[in-house]
Amino acid sequence: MMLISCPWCGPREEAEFHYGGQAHVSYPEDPSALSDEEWARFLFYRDNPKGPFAERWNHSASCRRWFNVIRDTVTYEILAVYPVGTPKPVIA
Amino acid sequence: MSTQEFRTAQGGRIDRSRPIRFRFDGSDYTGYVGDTLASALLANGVIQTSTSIKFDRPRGIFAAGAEEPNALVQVEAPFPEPMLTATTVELYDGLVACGLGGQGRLSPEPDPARYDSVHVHCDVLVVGAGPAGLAAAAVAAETGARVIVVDERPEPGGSLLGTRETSVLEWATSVADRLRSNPEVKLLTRTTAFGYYDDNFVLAVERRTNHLGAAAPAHRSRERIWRIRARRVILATGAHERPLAFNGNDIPGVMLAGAARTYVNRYGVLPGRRAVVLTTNDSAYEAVFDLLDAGVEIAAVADLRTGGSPVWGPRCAERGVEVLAGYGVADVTGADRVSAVTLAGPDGSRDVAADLLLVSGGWNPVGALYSHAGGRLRFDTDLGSFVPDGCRQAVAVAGAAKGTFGLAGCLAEGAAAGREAVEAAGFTAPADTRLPAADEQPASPTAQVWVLPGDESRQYVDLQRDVTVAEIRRATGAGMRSVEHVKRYTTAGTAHDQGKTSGVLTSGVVAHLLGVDVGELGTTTFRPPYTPVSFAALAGRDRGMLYDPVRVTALHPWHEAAGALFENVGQWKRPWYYPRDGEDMHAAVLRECRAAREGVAMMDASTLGKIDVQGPDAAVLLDRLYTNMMSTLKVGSIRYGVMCRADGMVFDDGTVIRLAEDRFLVTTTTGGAAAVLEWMEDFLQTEWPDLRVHCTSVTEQWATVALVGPRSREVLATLAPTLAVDNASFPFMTWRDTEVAGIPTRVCRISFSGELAYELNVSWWDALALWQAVYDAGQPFGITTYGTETMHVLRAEKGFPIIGQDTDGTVTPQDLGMDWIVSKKKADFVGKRSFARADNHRPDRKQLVGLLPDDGTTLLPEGVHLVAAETVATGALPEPPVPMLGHVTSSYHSAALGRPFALALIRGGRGRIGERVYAPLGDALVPVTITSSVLYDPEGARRDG
Amino acid sequence: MAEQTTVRPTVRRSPLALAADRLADVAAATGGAVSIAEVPFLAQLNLRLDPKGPAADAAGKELGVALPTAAGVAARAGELTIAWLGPDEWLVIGPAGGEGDLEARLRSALGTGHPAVVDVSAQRTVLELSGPRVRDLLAFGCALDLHPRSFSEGACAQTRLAQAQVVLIARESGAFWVLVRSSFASYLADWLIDASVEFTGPQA
Amino acid sequence: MAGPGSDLPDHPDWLWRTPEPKRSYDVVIIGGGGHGLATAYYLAKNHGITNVAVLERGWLAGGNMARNTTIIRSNYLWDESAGIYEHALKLWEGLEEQLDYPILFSQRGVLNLAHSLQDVRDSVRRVEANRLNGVDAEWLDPQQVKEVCPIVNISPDVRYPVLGGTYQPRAGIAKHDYVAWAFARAADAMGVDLIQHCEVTGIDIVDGRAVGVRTTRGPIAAGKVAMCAAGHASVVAAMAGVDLPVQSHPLQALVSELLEPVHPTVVMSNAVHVYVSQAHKGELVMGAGIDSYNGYGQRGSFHIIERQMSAALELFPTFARAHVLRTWGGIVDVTPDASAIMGLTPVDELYVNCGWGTGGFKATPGVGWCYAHTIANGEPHPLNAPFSLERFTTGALVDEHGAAAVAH
Repeated sequence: MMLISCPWCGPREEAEFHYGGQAHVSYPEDPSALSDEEWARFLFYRDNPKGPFAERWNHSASCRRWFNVIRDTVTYEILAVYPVGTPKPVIA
Repeated sequence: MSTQEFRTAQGGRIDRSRPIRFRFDGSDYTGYVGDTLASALLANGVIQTSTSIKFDRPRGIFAAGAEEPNALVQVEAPFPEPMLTATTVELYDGLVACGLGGQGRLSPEPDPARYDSVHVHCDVLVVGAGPAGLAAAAVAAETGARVIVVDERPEPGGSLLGTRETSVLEWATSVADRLRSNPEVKLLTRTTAFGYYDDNFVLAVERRTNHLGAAAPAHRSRERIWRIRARRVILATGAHERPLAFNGNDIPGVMLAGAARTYVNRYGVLPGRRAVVLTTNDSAYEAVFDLLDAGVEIAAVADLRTGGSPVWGPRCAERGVEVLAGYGVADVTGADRVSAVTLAGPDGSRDVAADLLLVSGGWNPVGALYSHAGGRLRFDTDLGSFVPDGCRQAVAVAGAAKGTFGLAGCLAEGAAAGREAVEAAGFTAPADTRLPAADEQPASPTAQVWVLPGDESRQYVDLQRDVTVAEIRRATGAGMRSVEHVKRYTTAGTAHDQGKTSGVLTSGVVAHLLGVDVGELGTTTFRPPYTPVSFAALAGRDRGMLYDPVRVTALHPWHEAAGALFENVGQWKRPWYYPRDGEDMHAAVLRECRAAREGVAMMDASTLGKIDVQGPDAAVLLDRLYTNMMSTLKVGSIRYGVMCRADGMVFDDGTVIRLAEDRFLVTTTTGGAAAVLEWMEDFLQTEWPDLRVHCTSVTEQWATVALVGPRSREVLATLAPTLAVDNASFPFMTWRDTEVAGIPTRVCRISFSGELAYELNVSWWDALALWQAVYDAGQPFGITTYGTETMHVLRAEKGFPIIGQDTDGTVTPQDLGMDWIVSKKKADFVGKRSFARADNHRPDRKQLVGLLPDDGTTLLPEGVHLVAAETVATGALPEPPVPMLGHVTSSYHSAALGRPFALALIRGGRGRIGERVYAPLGDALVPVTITSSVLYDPEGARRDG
Repeated sequence: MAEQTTVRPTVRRSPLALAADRLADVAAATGGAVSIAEVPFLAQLNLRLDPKGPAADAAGKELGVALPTAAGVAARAGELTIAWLGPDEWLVIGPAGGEGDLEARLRSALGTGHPAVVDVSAQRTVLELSGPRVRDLLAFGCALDLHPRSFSEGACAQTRLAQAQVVLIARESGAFWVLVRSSFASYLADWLIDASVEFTGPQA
Repeated sequence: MAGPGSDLPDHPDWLWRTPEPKRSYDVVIIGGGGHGLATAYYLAKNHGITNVAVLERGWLAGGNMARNTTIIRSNYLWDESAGIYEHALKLWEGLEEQLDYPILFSQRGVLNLAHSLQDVRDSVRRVEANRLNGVDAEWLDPQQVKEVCPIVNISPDVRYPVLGGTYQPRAGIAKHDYVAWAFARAADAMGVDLIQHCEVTGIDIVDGRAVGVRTTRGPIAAGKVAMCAAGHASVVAAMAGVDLPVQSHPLQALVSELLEPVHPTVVMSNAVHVYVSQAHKGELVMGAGIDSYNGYGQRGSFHIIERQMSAALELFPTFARAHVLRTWGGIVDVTPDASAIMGLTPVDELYVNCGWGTGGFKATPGVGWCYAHTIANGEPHPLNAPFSLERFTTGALVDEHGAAAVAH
């Protein structure tokens, strides 16, 4: 049971959150301009790194805010938490 | 009733004034409060508790704690519990148990006990209340920090309990008392920390009533899971003594030296009368002297170190104990119990008569929790064991768990760890720490030995799995090079004790046989739980009706009183149908349908999800999420809408009510409410933060009563005198705020049945009053309540799909024949792009159609598949695989059609209307004709009444 | 329509009306260790607005206390409690029957800046828990640190209690308000009653 | 008499060599799990290709093969899935003889329970599809469920009563290590080099063609490179610049102490998220739902296990005082449509097999058979043709979760 620091509510148990997968994947400006391949990439292809991963979480059991987290997918250590719309912090 | 002939005259921490009667393997015995089953058996001269799983060899009590590999027992009374270690089962009156060689037995009777779990937070968690743990806790507790101490034993003291360190024990007792009286401290005994998870989340199980036997109070949970979130953790989990592999090392009477010491000192029990001791280190000598003083004859000490023990050698001489330096055990004689030991060394070999053989092959720090936490272990060649070597979590290790075996060292290390932890947690540690004086023996180095010379087929490595050195040699001979492979090849370390005593020995033997360094080889992985935890404890309170929340509407009590049968829809309980006396479901549903089509009927529709969407850009948001246009909806009007996921597949549907220019009320499916709201928030927060919109769930603010049928207008009119109900004033797909039966109500003219119908929305609090009023007012019209089954039939007759029943995540709006709801005007909406993918243009996509069984009587089972006429041209099914056209998604008897009908997803279905296909039912092929999905009132003449 | 709502206790039924007796029995059964009672029909408004915008100040003036901007704070103003639910979301709780008037007042006070006011009075019901063991009772199902050091009077949180989503508010004299969705209320009541059994006999 | 478990057949006295890697092989298989070993075996057996190396970063079959709950069944919904899983099941039925190894394949049947009316619809749909696809399957009512597994609680008075279940009599379990080792021994005997503790650090590509790999034990040239890395599929494919639509998640399982036989079959329930069998020695082997987040940690979160125990006791009250002896986690690679990916990649002579999620073990022989064919012929076997990468572009998915087809 990870302890995830909601930027608004503070540290809460993982069970209060919903996972949202890779962060920084935005809905295309004009989907109709995309080729099938490009659209397929948006729909189905996400990074799956072994190590630090920028991902989305939603504090569904509390403030319902979506936010971003950089988490190590091996140690599950949370390296950074940052609001949606802000750039991905650089992890040393 | 046997007497306790192996009980010492005095001493031990048992209460000799409180005898206990118990039964083991059919014989009655007595013991004392404070005994374990194992100590009480030993007191009665019983050392063999079972026979081994594979070779059926006698096996005896080998250890004195949780690491016991042999003495597995089945508790029979007061309630059956499989596979416990006799060394950890506290004795209580009426205990009935038997030895266990192989499999435990579960009770067919339901377990009457309660179980629970509790969340707890602390600044410092100390695992283990031995000298190191107590020293740490004492320091931490003084600072006002919130401290939790857990220990698996019934009383604090840890390894001290098995010693004669009376002064330190007194200190331990006083520390424990101070901890107990400190409101910010929890001292939990009988509590095993069994798992160490991310972010210092430690799970512990407390055994709260077991030791009370039949006297356990019913209101108290039998076992409790403590979910501990600690800022800092100190592991003072001690060490387990390690056995050695030698001939006959599995015969009852062979026992860990430290265990024998514990039996004598803690329980006042002599594990034997005449003992031989085999050791690689100094610790066994402590046992020698404790046993001597208790009256056990020490026949000889075989010290595998050629130089023996400089410290202890002379002392033994003083007491006339013979020490054979450089000697080992060549063999052990005895069938059910050790009778003699053959010692071999530089000056040859000799047989020594004995009924007890004490063994110490060194000590293994207990590294399980540390490993769970992600900590690394390294092999310390001086200690000859694996020790902690770094962990990313906020944890420290102290005492024997760190490889510090001297008492003074443990105390100092514990205190230092406690100080460090509270300081790190932001408290100020006391200037000085008073620790008891402990005279520490200068220990001479341990000899690193795993296997003694002999017959490998009689040298046991894992007693519980009957794994010998010979079997391990067979594994390495077969090509196995990793410990994990050897473990799986031999099953060593996979038994109930998960290799607590055998694990490191196995690695040592493998290293020995392969001629590699044991440090390089490593051990197998430690996994939670540290000791076995009962299923029931983990399930806790989430059992029976509390397994998952039951969600009910405000009208639920009324439905129950009306004798409704209920359907689980997600977590909701919804009325399924309302059988009258003697009615089966078929009859009840036909009656309910008829009422809705011919008279008037009512249903509780409160479970539909409802979301209040307001803000200047509300319409823009809805335009982007729904496939159809919502911005053109007029205030006062209602529109049906469908949402797709980005992949173009239908995700949810419902109605959209425009309350004001900048305010909508969106309804979702019963199951989709939470997902749709989270989805809206997702887009608003992450994609379109510029949109000025707020979404709020009002699912339980509003209760909804569907009033359906040609006579519903009359019923409404009687209840809402001020409301103009004629079709012109109150047209289809519009809403009005009014009072119904004096209750503020939002009346929507929506129909999910094709009939004239209204949805009456009131405050959840007013639901019952409204429902009762409608029910009463409807009596003259024969108003009938109906449930989900009838609702499904009515909508199916009209070809309205149920998302999740007629769709399965692979269906587009076009597949449902809803091209009309897919806006051509909008530049984009979620899912639009996917419609252009190649697969969405296949002519043979599955499309929703109607089906009519040709015989007019057969009800097709939902889920049955359809095959084309040419496929069964021979009149029978061909050999599989049989090409399938699609399957039946919904199927009902229709009162209105006077026959059964179905909806189905069929390849190129709309192009096949009129075609005859076949449904294989058992051995029969039922001919059915494909029709439009709208079978009732296709021209929609009835919705205005 | 919410604007016109008036209290009609004779016909209204709160979500836990039928559980009232069973909840009341808990105090006796536990020798006063915990008491549980529903506080029905309280006015509840969900407020969404920009905490930095003019609407926030206007709301503060109208309610008689500034909207709490710190997480986990429930402000009090006379009979009103304003609980922080999120960075731009509050729950205003007032006396029974006041929701219509309160919503009207707020709507007129807030003006532009697209604030959202939604009457959610019936969305959740309120349970009041009190007694010396109330924190222990909650700890059976709530993962938050409820120690007085970290959760004292005036603290609030949206979280999970057992398997229900709740709003938890620490009230005066060690009491708690637990706000639970109406459809989950009877589940939570059953859970609380079951959990309180631990306190019905001699304690270990 | 000797205790239970003593009747488990011993492993043979000889299993496999520990060879040094050669400079070059016709085929290099990345990943020495069940799929990699079975592929090597069928390459040698069916296609006479024996100059093959299986490269394993750890110890053979130490990943999901050593961590799964060994359930074998073929009752999948869609034709494509039923095709390959049923082919696998037919191979399972002859595997013990074929490999001359006691893999303890026990066709004790698998029950998939239904707890809601929609579960029932989906179950019947699957059973009917199975029958037409030649997969043995039946729909059982609650009483029949109890006849197959007497300890299942079919009382209507529980939170989610059992409304029935689907039953595949030919399904069952096998002993995972035995299976992997049987393939390994047979492949080794035919000349395949099984190289352990050899981690691939790069894939060499020349003119769009895979020509070899770099490893912690030096470079190895290869005529063909076949990826078989399950949970690490993305990591390995990335070395070749190939992106895969898979996400790696933790999947947890646990085992109890040895218990007297109480559970004669395999019971799975999606609605309450648990699956249970009683293994040969008497231990209960159980799995739960997948942890929601991406993870390579081979461990998950404990509340998943607690939930699983609640579910288990709902179905099997008699388990109350059984004990959890050990928990562990695997890494499952999951695709958007919960179906596998097997076939060619944008890189010539680089092949991909991944995305088996929770279904990898039961597919092992089928994967080996079809993947070997794909590698040997440079084109997919008809059975794995539908599981191409292209489907994600065309939209022709094989959506196994959509229709509530049972996972695991």
